[in-house]
Amino acid sequence: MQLSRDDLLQAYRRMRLIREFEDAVHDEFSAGNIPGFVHLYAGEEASAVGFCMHLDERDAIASTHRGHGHCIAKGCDERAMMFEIFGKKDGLCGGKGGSMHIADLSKGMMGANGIVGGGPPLICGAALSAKTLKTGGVAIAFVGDGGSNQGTTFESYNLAKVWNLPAIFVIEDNGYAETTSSSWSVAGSQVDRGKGFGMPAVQVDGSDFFAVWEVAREAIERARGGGGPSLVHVKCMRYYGHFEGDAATYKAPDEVARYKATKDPLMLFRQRVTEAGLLDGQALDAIDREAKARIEQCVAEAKAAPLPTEKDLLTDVYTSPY
Amino acid sequence: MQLSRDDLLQAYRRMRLIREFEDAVHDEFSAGNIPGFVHLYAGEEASAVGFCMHLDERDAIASTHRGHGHCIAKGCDERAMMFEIFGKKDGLCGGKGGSMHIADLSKGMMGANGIVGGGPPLICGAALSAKTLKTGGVAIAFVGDGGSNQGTTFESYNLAKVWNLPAIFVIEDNGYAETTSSSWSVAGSQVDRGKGFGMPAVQVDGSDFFAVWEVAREAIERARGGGGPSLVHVKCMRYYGHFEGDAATYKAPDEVARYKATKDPLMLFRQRVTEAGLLDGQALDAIDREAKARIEQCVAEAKAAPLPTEKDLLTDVYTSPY
Amino acid sequence: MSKKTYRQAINEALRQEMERDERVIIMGEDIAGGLGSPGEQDAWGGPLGVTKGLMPKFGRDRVLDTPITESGFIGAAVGAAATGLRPVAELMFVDFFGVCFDQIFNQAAKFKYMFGGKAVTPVVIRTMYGAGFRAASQHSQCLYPVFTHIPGLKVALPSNPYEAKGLLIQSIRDDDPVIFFEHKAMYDLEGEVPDEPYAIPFGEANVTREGDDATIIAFGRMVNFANDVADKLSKQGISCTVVDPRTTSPLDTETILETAAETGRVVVVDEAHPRCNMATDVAALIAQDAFDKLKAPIKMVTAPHCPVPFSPALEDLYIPGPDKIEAAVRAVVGKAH
Amino acid sequence: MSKKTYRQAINEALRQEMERDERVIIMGEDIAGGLGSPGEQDAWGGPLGVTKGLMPKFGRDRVLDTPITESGFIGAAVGAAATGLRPVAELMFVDFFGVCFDQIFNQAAKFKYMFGGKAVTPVVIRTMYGAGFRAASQHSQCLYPVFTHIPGLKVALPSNPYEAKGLLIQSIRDDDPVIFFEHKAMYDLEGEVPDEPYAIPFGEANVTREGDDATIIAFGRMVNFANDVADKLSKQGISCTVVDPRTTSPLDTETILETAAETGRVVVVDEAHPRCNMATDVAALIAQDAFDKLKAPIKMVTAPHCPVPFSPALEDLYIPGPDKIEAAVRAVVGKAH
Ligand SMILES: Cc1ncc(C[n+]2csc(CCOP(=O)(O)OP(=O)(O)O)c2C)c(N)n1
Ligand SMILES: Cc1ncc(C[n+]2csc(CCOP(=O)(O)OP(=O)(O)O)c2C)c(N)n1
Ligand SMILES: [Mg+2]
Ligand SMILES: [Mg+2]
Repeated sequence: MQLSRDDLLQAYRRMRLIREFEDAVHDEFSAGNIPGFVHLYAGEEASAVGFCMHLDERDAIASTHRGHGHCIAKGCDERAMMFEIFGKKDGLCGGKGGSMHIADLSKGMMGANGIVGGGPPLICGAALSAKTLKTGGVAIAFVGDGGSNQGTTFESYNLAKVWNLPAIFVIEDNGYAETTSSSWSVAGSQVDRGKGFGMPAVQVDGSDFFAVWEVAREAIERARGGGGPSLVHVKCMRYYGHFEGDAATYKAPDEVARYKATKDPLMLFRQRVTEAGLLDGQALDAIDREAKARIEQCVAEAKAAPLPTEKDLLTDVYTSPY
Repeated sequence: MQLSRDDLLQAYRRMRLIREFEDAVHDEFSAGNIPGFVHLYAGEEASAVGFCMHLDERDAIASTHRGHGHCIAKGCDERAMMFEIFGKKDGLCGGKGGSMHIADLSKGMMGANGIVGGGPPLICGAALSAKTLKTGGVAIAFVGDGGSNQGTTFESYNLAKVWNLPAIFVIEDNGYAETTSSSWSVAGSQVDRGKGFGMPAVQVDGSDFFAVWEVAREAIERARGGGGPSLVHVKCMRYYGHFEGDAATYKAPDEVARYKATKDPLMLFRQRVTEAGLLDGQALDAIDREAKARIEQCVAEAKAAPLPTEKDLLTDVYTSPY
Repeated sequence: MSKKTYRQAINEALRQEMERDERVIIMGEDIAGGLGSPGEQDAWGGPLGVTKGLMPKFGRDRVLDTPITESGFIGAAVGAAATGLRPVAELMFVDFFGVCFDQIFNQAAKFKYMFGGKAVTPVVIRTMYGAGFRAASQHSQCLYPVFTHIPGLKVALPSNPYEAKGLLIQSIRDDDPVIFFEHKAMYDLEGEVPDEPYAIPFGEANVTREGDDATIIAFGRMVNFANDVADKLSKQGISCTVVDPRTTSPLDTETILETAAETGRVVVVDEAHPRCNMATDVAALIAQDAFDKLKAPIKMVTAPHCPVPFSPALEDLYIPGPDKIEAAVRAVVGKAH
Repeated sequence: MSKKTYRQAINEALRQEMERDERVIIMGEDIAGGLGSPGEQDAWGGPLGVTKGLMPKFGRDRVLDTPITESGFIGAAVGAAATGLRPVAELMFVDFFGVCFDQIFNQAAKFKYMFGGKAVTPVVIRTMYGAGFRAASQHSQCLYPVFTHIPGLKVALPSNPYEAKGLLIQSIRDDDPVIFFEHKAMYDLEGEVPDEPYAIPFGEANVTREGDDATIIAFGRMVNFANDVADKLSKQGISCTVVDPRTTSPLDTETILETAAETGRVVVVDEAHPRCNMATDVAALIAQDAFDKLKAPIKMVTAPHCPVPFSPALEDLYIPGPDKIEAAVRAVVGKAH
């Protein structure tokens, strides 16, 4: 174990912040306060945080339509994120992007993406920048099980390998692409596919932060050391519907409840660190309270914040003169 | 060996016809009589013929930009093909398609394709038709080593597998995509990639007609029997440049000459069948002469044939009223 | 005849055509739903429920859920169409065409021509378009101008439930590749729709209002805005003709030119991005072929040249709504009114 | 200043910008060639030799050959542009955009807007377009109208070697995604090209001929045909203004409207498919904003609504050549001449 006490607190704080953020967005959406297509990451926190704990400002990630968790894990400001999701002028993207395009390039977060499979090629580019500019950076594409079938994803595997890029492909397999089971849609296996492209590839249990953290460490170290790309297949569970409004009737009735009761990543983390005497329950409780308060504050402020106006409509289309 | 004497004669005839066709097109192009982008199949004959010998009118194939060989192997009329390549009105496609789009759907030949990776999705469709209409047909996509990296190809592997389609993907690896070596551009291996999608996948020596014919038989029988898709990796050699006009300086100077001397598929076929006493040299010589005469006649007629005219320009855009 | 929503009209067209012709199959991501999953099957019937009920009726052999591989399955639909089936594939949002357009514009659209007439490719691609859903830049575009640009494709833009059913049935019976655009903000729109199957021929515009002062040519959802504006203005003494071309390819140039000539004052309304779009297409047509009848500059009402913004505050400004159409009509009819 | 071909002008622009700025890299299929192969390296320098010599000079770290994975490497160029490099990617033929357009139009074009202004994506995509090469339907299209349609993209269409060098340098220095269209039939065209680097600003049209009787607005290769026609007609007493907009996005609407107003008789020439193309875009603009100055119907000269045929006999009829342009000019100037 190479995680310091601070690391552990940080990991738990990030995961809890994601959970609170998503729960709050769910409530606000249900109350009719948030418009559009919103996809929540609750349940998958250990994946985003397990990987992003190893990253710093040299590194880039590309996310999916289910991007809030990756944003928070990579250090985006949760307040500006909440503003964004409410479509407010001071949102992380000025209210122009919304949940599906939430991004902060200054933090190396290259965006949630409305296009399934949109991220992997971009990450090859970020990895190419790191390699060419010799920054020592790595780049990670988070991809869903559904996105793992998109041609762009496979092309990126091959490109990353033949260019020997510091890239990592993280397949977050929550069992479903919308309503469709990954047990049906994914022929072969993620690990065998990765190996078919000559990449190291492993599967890991996404409920276990420590297991994720460890495979992430290996893959990221390999990439940083010039050892090229890897694939990691993370098995996990999403707690809410595909998008807000989806009742997820295609799942087994007790599927999510059973997972929450036995495999919730935050719960398992707490168990593990308290049983091992690494952190005490009170420190974790404090984080829980802080995170809850912080998100409540973000929501309250986001609701009160001003909307963009007509003069914002046509800005930000081009950088150079048009 | 389940090939009858007639089968053997037929196989040799088809291969020889392809070789003569391509040599003639090469000469005519060099003489400035044929315009456009022309890609020749000479050297790879055993692949097209080894597979197409197992096919009949229920079956479909999709080809690549290097399509003449697949056309002839699937039974397209070589005279109309030659007319097409000369851009004549009575060409297989009325002169509108040319070498890169040569096709005859009535023969199950779904077209050469100017788009690398264009064929595999189409073949999933032909296989779906066969499955849905219960024709017993199978569908084969021929793909180059370069095309094997295109996202559309990988998507088709997955789709064929999850839909359990009677589809076969034949990777014709002639070592190069234009100037770029497949030893560089293809990460991992074709066979491992196929297996990564849960498909049976094998490699075969494309200079050996009999070896190709045998793996083709297996894959096609499996598909016809409802056993789903397969991948076959055929190692082969193209004798001419990437397209006509390319001097192929990126190859080793003696690469093609050595292959021709030791591994030419027609030469090896002849050796094998004569040594085994299955056919005598005279029968093969007769085929050689016939093929040569036939192609000479095609060229002569194509040259003399009329061009399309203004009234042909706007026909064939739509089928139903526009 | 009974009141049906746009969603129901589309569903009914699919059902009736699948009943009529066994070769009609449909495919797309989650168009049934629940495949391989332990819970409810036909769980969604498409992300907005348009194809709900078809899988239970026709079975999974004719209602095919797909992996997320648009090139793969749309190409498969094209290949199947060229080999005997009549597939209707769903490209969930037209914004996704960038991952699969090759199979549409280089393959399906060109087979007939490239193969010298010896191909028939009766494939339909149903797809959602348009703004108003707070779905942001990658799920709100129109993009039908891009498809209209391509020879070999046909493009239908139904403006209400009646048009939706009739045009979809024609799309399926048509022997050419047809792109059928469904505006996501119209699924709940109701209208009278005959229960029996009927086909609306392509390339025949529908004149929804007749007037003397100006001609409004509008596309898709915009037809409804144009009708509203015409109704409002007619009470104020400005009478407008409204033309719904129904299909952008083929385009009923005759009706457009005639109705433009009748009033001499033309407004073209297009929700798409403003450059190289249907507004320019129709305005240019008129400027070339009915120029002598024009009494005023042609006015185009379109979205501005920017991506579709997420924030409702901005998206509402983005959409070319009734106010902008009304202003344009007032501008072309001039001081007189 | 010395005579250079269009090919050389492009090569020189790339070389000079790569010398100037280490962040400029180039990538594409066989843009060097021979990678992994036993024979000659830099074997091709692109399929038509445009990038020849750059790899030996700048090495394989800055001149990257790619596998045939356009989504992959064009997306990588976009991602690299968003993270500090200034990549110039080659999409060999624009006809291939259908396998990778998402990375261009949904990613590169929209980053800036979707991310609230906090992205800069200085990527250039060089691509070949146009008919005349007997390359048939899938290697001969123009398609720049599709790119012009998309907000967030810029589109350059150099009409000769001088324009090619100056516009490419501007493309590379520009901070927005630029699609740079090279007409494959112009690579051997010669012209005077300064040896030193220079940038031609976007959105500034070039008036290549001045006249009183008609205004011809033409794009890309068509500018040369238009110049030839103008020269021929001037000897016959018909004097034409010829406008080369140079970029279709941004478009120099001011010069177009002014020159259209000056003669009142307009011909727009566009090699692209006729629907929703630049001819309609410009004709509509004029019909809206310079209507009162028009003395005759606007004429559009474009390719017909069909795929590009292979046979030279047909392709020559397909291309909107000088004859058609001349006929259109004669038609707009009318009997008088
Ligand atoms: C190219 C493309 N195709 C389809 C969609 C519609 N879509 C959005 S999310 C989704 C399912 C994605 O599943 P997965 O990759 O497993 O991610 P998850 O939602 O499970 O996190 C689909 C089909 C899209 N946005 N983009
Ligand atoms: C989508 C696309 N990208 C690039 C090209 C240009 N191109 C034509 S053939 C070719 C090489 C193909 O190599 P391979 O698949 O190995 O086939 P081979 O030529 O060796 O038979 C390339 C890059 C194309 N036609 N289509
Ligand atoms: Mg999933
Ligand atoms: Mg090859």
